[in-house]
Amino acid sequence: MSTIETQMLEVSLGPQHPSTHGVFRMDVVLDGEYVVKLKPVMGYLHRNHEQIGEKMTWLGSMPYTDRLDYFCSMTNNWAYALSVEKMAGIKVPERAEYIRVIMAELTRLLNHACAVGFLLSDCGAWFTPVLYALRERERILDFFETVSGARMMCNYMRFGGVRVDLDEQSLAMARAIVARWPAFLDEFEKLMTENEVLLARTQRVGILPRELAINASVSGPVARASGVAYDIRKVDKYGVYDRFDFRVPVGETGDTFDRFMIRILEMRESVKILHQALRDIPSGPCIAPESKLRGFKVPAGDGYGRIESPKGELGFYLVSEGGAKPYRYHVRPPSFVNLTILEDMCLGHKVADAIIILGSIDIVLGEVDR
Amino acid sequence: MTIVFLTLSAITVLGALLAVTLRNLVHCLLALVLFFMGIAGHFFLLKADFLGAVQILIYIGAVAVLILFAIMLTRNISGTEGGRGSLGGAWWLGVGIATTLAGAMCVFVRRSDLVSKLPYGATEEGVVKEIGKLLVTDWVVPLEIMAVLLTAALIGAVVIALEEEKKR
Amino acid sequence: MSVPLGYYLILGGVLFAIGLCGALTRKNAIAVLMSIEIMFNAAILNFVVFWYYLHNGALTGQMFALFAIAVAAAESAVGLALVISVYRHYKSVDVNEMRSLKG
Amino acid sequence: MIGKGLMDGLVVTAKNFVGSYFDGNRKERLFTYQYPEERMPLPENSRTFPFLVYDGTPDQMRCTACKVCETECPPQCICIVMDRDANGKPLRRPTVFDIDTSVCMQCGICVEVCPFNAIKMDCDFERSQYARFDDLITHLPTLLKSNEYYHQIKSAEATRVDATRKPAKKPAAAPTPVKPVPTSTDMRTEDERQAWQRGYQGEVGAGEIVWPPVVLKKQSARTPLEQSVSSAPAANDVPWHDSGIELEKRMEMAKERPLADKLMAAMAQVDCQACGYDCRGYANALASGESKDYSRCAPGEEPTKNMLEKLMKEAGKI
Amino acid sequence: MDAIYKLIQHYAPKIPDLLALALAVLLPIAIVMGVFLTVFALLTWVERKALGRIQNRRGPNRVGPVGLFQPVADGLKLLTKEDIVPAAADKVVHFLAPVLTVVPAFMVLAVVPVAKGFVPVDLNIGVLFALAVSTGSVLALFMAGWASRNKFSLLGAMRSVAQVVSYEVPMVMAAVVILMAAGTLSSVGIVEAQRGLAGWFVFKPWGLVAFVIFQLCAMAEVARTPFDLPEAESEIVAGYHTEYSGFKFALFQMGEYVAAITMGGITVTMFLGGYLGPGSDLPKIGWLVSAGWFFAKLGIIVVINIWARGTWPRVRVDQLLGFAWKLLLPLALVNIVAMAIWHFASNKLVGWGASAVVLAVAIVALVKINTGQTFEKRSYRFIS
Repeated sequence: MSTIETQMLEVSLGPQHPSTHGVFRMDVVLDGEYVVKLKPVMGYLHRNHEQIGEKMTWLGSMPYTDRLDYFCSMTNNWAYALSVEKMAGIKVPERAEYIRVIMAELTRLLNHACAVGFLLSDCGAWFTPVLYALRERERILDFFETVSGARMMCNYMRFGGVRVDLDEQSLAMARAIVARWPAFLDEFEKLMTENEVLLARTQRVGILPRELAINASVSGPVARASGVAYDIRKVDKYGVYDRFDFRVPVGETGDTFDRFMIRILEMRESVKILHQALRDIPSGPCIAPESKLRGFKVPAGDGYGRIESPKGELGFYLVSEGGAKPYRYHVRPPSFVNLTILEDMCLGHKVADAIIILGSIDIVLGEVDR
Repeated sequence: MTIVFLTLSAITVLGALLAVTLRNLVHCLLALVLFFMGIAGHFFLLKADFLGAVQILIYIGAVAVLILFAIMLTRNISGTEGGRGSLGGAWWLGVGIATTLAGAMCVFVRRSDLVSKLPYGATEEGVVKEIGKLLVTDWVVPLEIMAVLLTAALIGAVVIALEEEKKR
Repeated sequence: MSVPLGYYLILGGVLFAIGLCGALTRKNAIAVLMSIEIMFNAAILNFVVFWYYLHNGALTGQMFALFAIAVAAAESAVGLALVISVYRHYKSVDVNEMRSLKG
Repeated sequence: MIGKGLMDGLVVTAKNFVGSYFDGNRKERLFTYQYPEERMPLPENSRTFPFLVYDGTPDQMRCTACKVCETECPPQCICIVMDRDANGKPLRRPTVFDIDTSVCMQCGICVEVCPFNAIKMDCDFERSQYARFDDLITHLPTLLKSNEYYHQIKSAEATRVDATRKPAKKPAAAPTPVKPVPTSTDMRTEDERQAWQRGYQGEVGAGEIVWPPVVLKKQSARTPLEQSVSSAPAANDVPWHDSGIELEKRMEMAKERPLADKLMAAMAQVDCQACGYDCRGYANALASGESKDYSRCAPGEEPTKNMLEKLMKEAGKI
Repeated sequence: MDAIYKLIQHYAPKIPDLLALALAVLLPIAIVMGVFLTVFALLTWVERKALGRIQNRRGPNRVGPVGLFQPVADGLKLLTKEDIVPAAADKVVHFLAPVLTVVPAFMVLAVVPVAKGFVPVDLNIGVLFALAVSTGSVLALFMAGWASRNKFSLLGAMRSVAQVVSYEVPMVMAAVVILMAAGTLSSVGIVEAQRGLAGWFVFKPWGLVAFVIFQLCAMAEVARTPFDLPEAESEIVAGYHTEYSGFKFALFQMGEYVAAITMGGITVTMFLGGYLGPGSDLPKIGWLVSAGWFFAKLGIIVVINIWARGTWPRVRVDQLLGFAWKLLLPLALVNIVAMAIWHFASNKLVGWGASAVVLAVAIVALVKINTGQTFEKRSYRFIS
């Protein structure tokens, strides 16, 4: 690097910036094009989520969880429902568990497709990949709307099951989506994964060492790209995940390219899970009979429910006094935790790299700022 | 032709004057570019098209950019020179010397018998070809020396600019 | 139609004087270099002018101008490298502050 | 081979380019809808804002103003005032039913909790308005939609609902002529409206701005009472189980009864299940100590709550 | 120009001399400006439409039939927009920059032979002039970025300066080969040198290599994807024109697109035989046919640009400069050698073979050197 001591350039990337994935700000100090200091500034989208959760009834918080990671409302619902069910000791019927798996894996598909799409958009691929991803995502959203009534804010799960049962028609719809997906992935991979420009841009850029990933409690695809074989679907075996045959891809280098590839490989595994779930889905009730909507109370105590959301470990820590509202309501958002290592990954790289590293972490500001 | 000459000369002199008087270095540079453009225009007027193009290519495309980078590397980004005046202490001396020189030159030119000389009918046809031929025949030794000089300058510039790093 | 040679010579002289004036009065080393470029160009203009007015089918004037341009480019490259090098030592490009000859 | 990836990408984009012109199925590639001309077919479950269903005439609305939805609505965007006749007798239907669509987050929880299948989710999403506040508040006349409309937008669901509903029992209020339905805006003075807007815009603590301010009006409308004796035939067991009887009167009736009955008499007597029970069940739950929360009777509002608190204190339950 | 002057004098001898001269000067300028501004407007539409279709969108389709009047609507909208100048900006420079961006782009047009016998000015240093003048835009871009007093603008401006200066070198070196082959710098002369069956320079091994280098450099010069770093919207918002709005912004866009078109025009002239093509020499309608050929070839270049923009990601700034200096420049130099071999070879076939072999070896070697450790083949573990 140059030894000419030039004036450092302090640039505030965001909150109004095309590629900060929302209202996020990075205070970057640049030496020429090199990042010498980076401070993530968040909180622009803070909406008191946890406080609202403590003022709401148990059920009333469910639609609010949709707004956490607004790409993946299904998994947010599930994580919240899971922790409440743990505390209240509600047994979820089998069919509901299968429906939840289907919804969660579809959410994973759409989230990963869009995440890699936006990552490529950050690389400068002028929206082509992201629009292909949106094209496929549209089908999943159509499915979600058919089932739950809303495309993104699904508010679908309830304590002890799901709100609406899947009829044969919607199951066929889901099967059609899943059957199409590998073709889309092939097209997508052909478009990008061997592109020399992309390889040059992403390989060996933003390396996250395994130790740092563990120390910073990073989770999800970001951690797995760094070689941390940690997937809550395998660790906790929550729901009925122990019945499915699927593998978890783990990278070695932990650079941006690995994070990109891990997502694509995970999508292929998700398709596998979906095939099995759609084949094996049993009949029965979709919600536990003892679950009730009004006057729902949770016995005093606390509970932590976590699931493998597309972005990482999403957990809800709840404390109940036995009343109609939680005493404490805390969210462990994966995006927020994964974002903490941004500076370590960006230092010494260029501005352009910082942008794609941020893109490769795959954050959603609704979840970071809560 | 006189009109064109006068216009171009006005542009050139204006550019030069601004380049040496403006306080902001970047403004100076832009004025200098105006000056270069004026000179290139003169070259075109003098039927030296090739030189005009070379002037644009090298002075505007290379030298100006080089100066630009030097400014950017040594000053703060707005390019202002700071609180102190841009002129040295003995600026009146410099202005005096320059004025004297200009006056003297004008006087000498007026006295010379070349003053009212009119041009030969120079054409631009085939000049480029001719220059090319001359460069590799009669002028081949200067050309080679020039090549060596440019290489030396290149290496020298790199070495000078990088010497600090070696010391560390 | 054409202007006589004297006009050009006076133009060249004036430009050279302006350049000299700048070179003598400016404090900033880069500004000094820019002034020197002006002087160079005044000289190159004269080469071309003399070629245009006094040539006898020979291209010597143009060739000289060409080489002068090349030399000027080399000069500016080295000069600016020196300026940057000096800036590193003194944290300034003020020619008045460059008094020491030691490296 | 360097460059293969680049060329592959070009092939893919070229395929998409050509495909967008020649692909038979338009949904395959050009997946956008040209909105004002084409519309997406909305699935039956799709939901936007709630509306109220009535059978037959708008007067026969299913809503009983039980305020369950008002209580359960997560962002608190519903405001209900129960209608009363000239004597102040509750009519088991709302006189004010406002939904602030600028606050509503379309979660559909009001639909799920409604015990009477009265509130349903609409599919109409073209609700843009010029004004920021008042135009976005939908009032009872706009909210009321016929059962036919409900069948029209969500036929399967509506049929299912009709099947579960008891054969339409004619409401007792049938003889009273339908009076123009007031809205909360009508009931507010201009000052109150402005105060509410100020409060809404975030001037917290700028005075005692009550949300919703209509409550003030309503209570003043209720106080001058010359209580006529209820003509309703009293049930043998629980003679006070009629929402038309005033609270004091009901307490009078249950004076000699055990705690559970006294508690029950304090309830609003609409069996709305907002508390999670019917009136009897809630009273029993409070009496037996199963529940200590005496604030759950939504239709009864403050008087009931105060009365319950008093009773519970007297009994040493809290 | 002279031809028009003579024509005017011939058909309307009564017109005063000065007026005839002015007409002779202004008429071609008007024609060229008119034609190329139309092409520019059309190009913005074509680009948006094609990118839309590439991305499974529809592109503009509201204004006029298939959105054909979209450029007009855009222009009107930009004209009526408020012109915002940042408070801290250097007002004069900020104002001059967009104007100066357009000037070089249009100046290059002066030497592009659009049709047979129609070139605004047939300079005998045509190509050199075009290459020299197109450099001028770099200062305008720098002025824009610097005068805006915005750090994104400045970053974009410095990137743009570094990029244009770097790519200028291999570009000129690639052009040298053509000049060697044609033996002239005149653009018409170069076109005429490509007569004959497969006479276009792109059909020669050295010509092909030079074409690729030149095309890449041209894309970099006018900042098209994958070299659009000066205005990389995902990194530095809009680069040097972040702080511009309204008509000044439109001028930037115009400068950029016209530069892209003229660069394409120069490429067509130098490598694809310019206006040459079957029927371009026909007596009466030759000028029309040749203009058709020219614009058809220009269309191909434009389509390549758009296609690349819709497909490829953008390179990073160090890779961009490395690509120019470490790969394109040496290759261009080797290309000159290959051209010399071709030129001095005893017969055509030997020349073909020898130059092709030299180039192939050079390309393979340079690619090997440059991409030694860059691209890794990754494998992933699977935990089940």
